Amino acid sequence: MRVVVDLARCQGYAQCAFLAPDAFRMQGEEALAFHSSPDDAQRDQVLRAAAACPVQAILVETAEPS
Amino acid sequence: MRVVVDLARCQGYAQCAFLAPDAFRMQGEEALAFHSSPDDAQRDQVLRAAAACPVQAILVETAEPS
Amino acid sequence: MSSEQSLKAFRRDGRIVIVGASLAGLRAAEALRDEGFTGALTLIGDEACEPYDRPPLSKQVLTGWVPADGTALPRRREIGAEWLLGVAASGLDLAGKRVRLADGREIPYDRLLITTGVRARSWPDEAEAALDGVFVVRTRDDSGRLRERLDAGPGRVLVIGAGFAGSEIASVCRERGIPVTVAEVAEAPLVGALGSMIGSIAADLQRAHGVDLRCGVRVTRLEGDGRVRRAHFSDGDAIDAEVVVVALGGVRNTEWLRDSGLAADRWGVACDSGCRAFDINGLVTDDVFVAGDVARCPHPVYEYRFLSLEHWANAVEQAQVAAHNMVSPPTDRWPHLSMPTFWSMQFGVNIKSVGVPVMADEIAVTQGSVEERRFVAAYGYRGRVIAAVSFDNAKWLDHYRQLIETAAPFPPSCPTPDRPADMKPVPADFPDPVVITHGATVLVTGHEPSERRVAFVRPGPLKPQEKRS
Amino acid sequence: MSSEQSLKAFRRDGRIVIVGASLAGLRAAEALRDEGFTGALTLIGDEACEPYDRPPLSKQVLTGWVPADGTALPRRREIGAEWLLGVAASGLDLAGKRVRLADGREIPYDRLLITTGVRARSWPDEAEAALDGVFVVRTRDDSGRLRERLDAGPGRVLVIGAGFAGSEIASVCRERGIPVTVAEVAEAPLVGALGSMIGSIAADLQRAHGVDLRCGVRVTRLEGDGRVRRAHFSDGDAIDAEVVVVALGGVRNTEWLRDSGLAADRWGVACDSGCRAFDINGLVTDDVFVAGDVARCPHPVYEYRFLSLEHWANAVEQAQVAAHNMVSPPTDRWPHLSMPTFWSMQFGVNIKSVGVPVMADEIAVTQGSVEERRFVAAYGYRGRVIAAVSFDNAKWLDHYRQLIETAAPFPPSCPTPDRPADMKPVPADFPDPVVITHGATVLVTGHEPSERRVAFVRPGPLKPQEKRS
Repeated sequence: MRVVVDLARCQGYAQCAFLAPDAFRMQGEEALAFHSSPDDAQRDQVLRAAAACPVQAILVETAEPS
Repeated sequence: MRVVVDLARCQGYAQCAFLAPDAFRMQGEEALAFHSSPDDAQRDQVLRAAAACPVQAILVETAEPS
Repeated sequence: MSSEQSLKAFRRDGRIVIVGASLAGLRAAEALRDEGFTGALTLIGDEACEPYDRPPLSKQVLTGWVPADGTALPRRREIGAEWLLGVAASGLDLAGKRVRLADGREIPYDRLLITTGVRARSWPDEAEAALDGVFVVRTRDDSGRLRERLDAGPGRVLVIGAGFAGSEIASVCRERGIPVTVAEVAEAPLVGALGSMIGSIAADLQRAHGVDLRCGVRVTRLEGDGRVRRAHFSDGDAIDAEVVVVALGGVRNTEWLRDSGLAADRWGVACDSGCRAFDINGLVTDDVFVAGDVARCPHPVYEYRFLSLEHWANAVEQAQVAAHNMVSPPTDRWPHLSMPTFWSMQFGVNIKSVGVPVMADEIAVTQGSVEERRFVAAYGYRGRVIAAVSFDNAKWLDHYRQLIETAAPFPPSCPTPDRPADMKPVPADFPDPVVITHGATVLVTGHEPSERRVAFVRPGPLKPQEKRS
Repeated sequence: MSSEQSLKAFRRDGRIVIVGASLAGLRAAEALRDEGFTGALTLIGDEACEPYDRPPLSKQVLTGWVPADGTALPRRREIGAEWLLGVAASGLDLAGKRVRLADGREIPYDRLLITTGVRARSWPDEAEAALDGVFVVRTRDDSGRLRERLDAGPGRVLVIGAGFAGSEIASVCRERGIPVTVAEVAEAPLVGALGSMIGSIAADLQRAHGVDLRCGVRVTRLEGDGRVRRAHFSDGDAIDAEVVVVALGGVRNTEWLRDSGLAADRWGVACDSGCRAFDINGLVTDDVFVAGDVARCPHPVYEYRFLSLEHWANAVEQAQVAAHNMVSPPTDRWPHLSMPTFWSMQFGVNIKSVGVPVMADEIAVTQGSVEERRFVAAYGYRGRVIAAVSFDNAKWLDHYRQLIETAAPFPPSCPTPDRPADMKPVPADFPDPVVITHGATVLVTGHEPSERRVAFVRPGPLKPQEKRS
């Protein structure tokens, strides 16, 4: 699966890092690092993290494009 | 009659000042001063001056516009 | 209807309105007819008289040679236009394609050309500005009234501002034997347009002709009893003067466009090089064109910066380009690329420039002799020639125009044997352009790309003499 | 056909070609389909792989967390496009409406979008650049190869250039325990983007994390025997290094447009705020659009100056605006007005900026504490807030964005109780932008307005490190 975060929009609320810690990590005080291609096993966690982002900065694609 | 000179184009050749001295005067070394509404009696002189200008910088209108 | 057919119909039966009936407006109207436009043509002007030439107003008219009402512009051809004179445009409805007039009328158009130019900046204290004997010089009525006062032989004239207009008026006073004081807030005359080095030459020139030149001072107060009598300076000094000429530069006539949605502000109306106006959001419009002093146009030679030029030749040429593009298909648009050219006659010297000196970082005398006041100086910007100015040496400017247009290295070599002793470049040293970037201009509203738009911030009034000379 | 009908037909059956298959190109393609465009859509990209995200290449990929081939961009929707990948565009025929490819094919279009972005500036000495162990980081292949070398635990890495990319790569090295030297020709890291004050804070940050930071020096020579071994500096010093990362900024991919007649040069492709490209004469075109890193777009908040932005969020938003305008009537054009926003993670600190710092004349710390490296600084330009930067304090940037968009006075007051001890503004002090205005660009040909046109001057090559870091 594929993930990208609009870090211009990200405010460092860290909801994603709590909900899907294998795909989203805080670095230092407020910087977010994300995995661009997390394992499909994390699908539900990642989708939950994307839905929970207060500024909707996370875009996820679960299916490969045609 | 009406006269205007494009002084951006004028190079100070002074032909007009020789041919129609009542309508065109040199000021200092190379600056041209012109009369915007010379007397109709000078018509021929002014037209000759306009025709003689090497850079065609003189525009003359002899008839009043409608 | 295809776009080809609709252009054809527009050229035959369309309505073109030109707001601004001076040099650029008239020349555009003539060019539209040259181009074959046979539709309805309307010219709107706030002055009651037909278009006239302005440069003589600060020269030949004041010397008394040419009457103030004798500078009407010759016509290049019949234009068959409807003239709405003596009434100002007061607003523009871009969506409804109508110009609103001050008398309430609304004039519909298919395509619009804006040529409203500039007016004189008036003295900021209204009561002092209203004193009898205080003048600006922009219209033929201004010039005619001032000339009458000069005819009467005043004891002293005070000129406030030593830009080109102020310097020319001071020159006329000296030519007529009238004592004149010139007050300039900058360090020298012409310094805002031509930089420090030329400014100091211009200062010497004025003093050599008997001008009481006072630089680095502001006029703090005009004193009078109905008529102006006395002027006070920021250095504590004061002088008696019967006539005061306020020559503080021009103000672009864009107020009537304030709420129109065009990119129109105190620096003019922005347009692309095809003279199509930008709207306030930076989008190029299709049916609104601009030309002359009021236009701000990007110039490829100057890094596509938007240039506002108050130059006679620029108005003529931009009008021609705008007119062509108004009635031509998109594939046949012309760019307005003329090299800025300016001239001034003062104190017997012909000063002429080509290019954009104010962008320069360096200047070097490249021909002739400064002492003899017969020379050419070139302006450089990051190692390239970008402008030149001549004192009684105008015939060489075309050479420098070519250097500019071919991005020649600065300093250029001297093309003649009259090589000056010292050609070393010095800093161009232009004063801080206070007015040009003064205050807030726009603010952005909306969040999504579909709704984000720009609105103007209404700036506060200018402070006295806070301007470029 | 009326223009309405022809737009409808274009939306249904037209051909749109997008040159540049990275972030901006992909997002534009998706937006075109969102807008209802059902015609033929072609994406041309010089890399063989589908669009991927670049910011992780200098961060998560180098740390080893994310594989280099694992940053493909998620799709927002199906786009039903023809992909021409692994082949570069080599030319553009504006009149014939065709894109030429390097393999000789010609791709016709009705409307074109240019999103060719930037590439890494390579080390100027070709033989040295070819040494094994010398890297740039722009593509996923670059990043993957560098990561392998870092995995091997080199004795020392030399990073040339301390802009954002160079600083981030140095940060990764320290995070991985690898000794790293950073050489920067300017006085401090980030100084070209954020000015002297922030630069000196960034320098402290690097040194506190064990970086051997050398400022004010150039790398004069890379020495090696097939593999790079040693680097020599302009101050006479030299170091051993097994890996050299050249981080000298980006070069806009406009060479393929050189003879196309568009206003495309080393600073990008100029466009109006509706993303319509300017031609070389300054005329806005109707069928060619630009978005992303390669676009230069006038921003009303910044005096309609043309801004080139290499920002992720700018690419996304500009792509959306361009796509909308490509398939919408002239009366429904959107302006691209987004406020520039940039971020960088380095040495554990989240650096984020809003606005255009490089235009500033002053800077003042307005919130927090520089010593604790948790603060906001505002940038001023002639008395107005025009930008802000935060170190670990990003949540306040939206507040500063509003200050910028409403042209608030500078220095702004502190919105929180954590007011810094000293808020006094200091000069912004950006280094001279050497490259930005380097050399000749255009020359003018022709005399009459009908024939006057602009042509590009082919500039000489850049000298080593003559660039903004």
